Amino acid sequence: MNNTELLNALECVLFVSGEPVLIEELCKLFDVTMLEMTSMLSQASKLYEEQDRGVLLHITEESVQLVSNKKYSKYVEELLQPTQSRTFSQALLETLTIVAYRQPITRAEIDFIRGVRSEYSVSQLMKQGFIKECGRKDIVGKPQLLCTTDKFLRKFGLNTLSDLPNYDLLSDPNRLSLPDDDEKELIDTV
Amino acid sequence: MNNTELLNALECVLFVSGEPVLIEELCKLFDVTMLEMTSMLSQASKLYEEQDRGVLLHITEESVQLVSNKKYSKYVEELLQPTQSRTFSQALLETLTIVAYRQPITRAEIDFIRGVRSEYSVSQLMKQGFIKECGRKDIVGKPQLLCTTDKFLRKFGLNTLSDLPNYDLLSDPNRLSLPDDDEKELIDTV
Amino acid sequence: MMAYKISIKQFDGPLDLLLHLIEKAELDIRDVFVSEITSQYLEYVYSAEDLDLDTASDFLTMAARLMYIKSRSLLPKPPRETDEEEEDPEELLIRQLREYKAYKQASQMLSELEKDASKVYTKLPEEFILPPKEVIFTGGTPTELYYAFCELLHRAEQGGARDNKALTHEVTPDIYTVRGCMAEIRQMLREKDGECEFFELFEDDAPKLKIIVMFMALLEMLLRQEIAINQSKTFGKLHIKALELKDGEAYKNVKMMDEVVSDE
Repeated sequence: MNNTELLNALECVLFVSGEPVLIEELCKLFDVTMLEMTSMLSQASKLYEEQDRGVLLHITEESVQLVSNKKYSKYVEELLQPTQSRTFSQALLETLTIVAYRQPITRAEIDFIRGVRSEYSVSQLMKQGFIKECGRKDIVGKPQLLCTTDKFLRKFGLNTLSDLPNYDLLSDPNRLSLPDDDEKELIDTV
Repeated sequence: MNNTELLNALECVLFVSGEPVLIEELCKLFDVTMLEMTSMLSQASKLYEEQDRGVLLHITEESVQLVSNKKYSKYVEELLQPTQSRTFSQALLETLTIVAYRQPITRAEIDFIRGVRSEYSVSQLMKQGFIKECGRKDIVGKPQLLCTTDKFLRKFGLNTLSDLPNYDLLSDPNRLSLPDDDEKELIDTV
Repeated sequence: MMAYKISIKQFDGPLDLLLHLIEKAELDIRDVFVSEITSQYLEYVYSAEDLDLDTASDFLTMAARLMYIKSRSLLPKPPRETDEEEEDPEELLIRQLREYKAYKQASQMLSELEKDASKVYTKLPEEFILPPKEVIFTGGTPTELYYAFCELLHRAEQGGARDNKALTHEVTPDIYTVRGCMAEIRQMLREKDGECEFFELFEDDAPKLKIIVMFMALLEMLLRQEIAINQSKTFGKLHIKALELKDGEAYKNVKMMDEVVSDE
């Protein structure tokens, strides 16, 4: 058995084993000395690394194991647990936008502006980390106040909330109308 | 991502998965077309074989799996003493053979060819995942149509059904008009 | 005749047994009915010790078929029917035997394949600690957000299309009531000759709650046709116009939105 064959056979048994295999056992299996085996292993390990192989050899003093190359872990993660990609639904986008411009805001206030219940949208946005609780409003029932998160800014490529189009104008809590014509010009140039 | 990187990443995900991975999923993962992926896979498979690697790719129409090279099985068996999975009984094997060559097929048709009822064999093969229902035959009673699975191909080391010995001859439902001697010759030459 | 005892269980059905007998006699399948095979089969089945109910019926059915074929050969052939719908039972059995034999042989080849493939090993999946599953939202730009907000404000201006049932809590009628706001609006409209802009209804620094209740009041009035709301153009300002302003007394027995809610 030549060197290449031995390395291939080694790959085979390490693959099937999955777990660390004692170098001592490998010596017995292939009828080579400890010295020969360790030198062969380190040689193989270097080769795997140089080639950026999907699997690498993890060698300790006692044992050796075939392990996945962490360079490709994002593919592994994606395969084993694919991220779902979704577009923002109209409901989510509306709810998020209200929180963004009008934070801190209660759910009832969001409901009022949207004219429909926003319970599901709010819980989804919280779950996905785009909005969070930021205190309680000091009125009857002490409702939760909601505001956007850092993740929200990153997702929309903003440095700060005031980077939102027409932020100063639209964040005014008293405002329930569209900008008038003069204001609109400002917006169209955004 | 170049070709080499992709092949390395592929090795990595197949190693981690251990089980067969759907080619469709790999396409999504690496953002390539089905055609690109199958050509890449067969290219990689050839490469592994040429190098007599310890692991090979077992590719079927649906999926791909990293498997050990049987060339080195004696080392695997010596080191790890893996438990051999039990072999099929004659009844199971006959039933499976008939489904393999004559799919899609109803249980009544299997019964007719074998001359006995195959109820138990069919249910066992289904339970073990070697055959599955693949529709209903459009005749009175709408009987279940049976066909083999991806697992069947793997178990018998096949890439596709047409790799079955004498596939063209035995899959032909009209084959029975052949005279005995011709048939005998054909089969005996396998 | 039965020089050796074999178990019927070792045969996978009557066709298997027939094939075995044919092979033992070194016969061609076609010659099965001119040979001793039929009587051998019958003898075998009737003397089998382990013929139980589960396996018996298939073997006995075959025995009946064989006897029927045998009896046909002894009797003069009936005149042939013009349409040959029924296959000759002898032909049919020969066909079945051939077919069965072909797949039986194929199954032996499959067995070899399996034996070979069993030298191939796979490995168990790695244990991979995964981060919590994430949903990646695609799309979503600041401009989209902006337009969504404009759309909302637009809807807010349109007002009437609201589903008011959605408004559930936090309307604190202790401070502002729909009734009170309706009175305010009526007063404003009277002062302004029956017409005013939506935003003239509030002071500049009116608390949000007041705006909300004002809005509800407007909706009530719209519903009761006290006022009309119109807009000169899309995204334009909202004009409120008095139609038939009523006295507060007119709604004595009617529940306003906030009152409905607080009763629940």
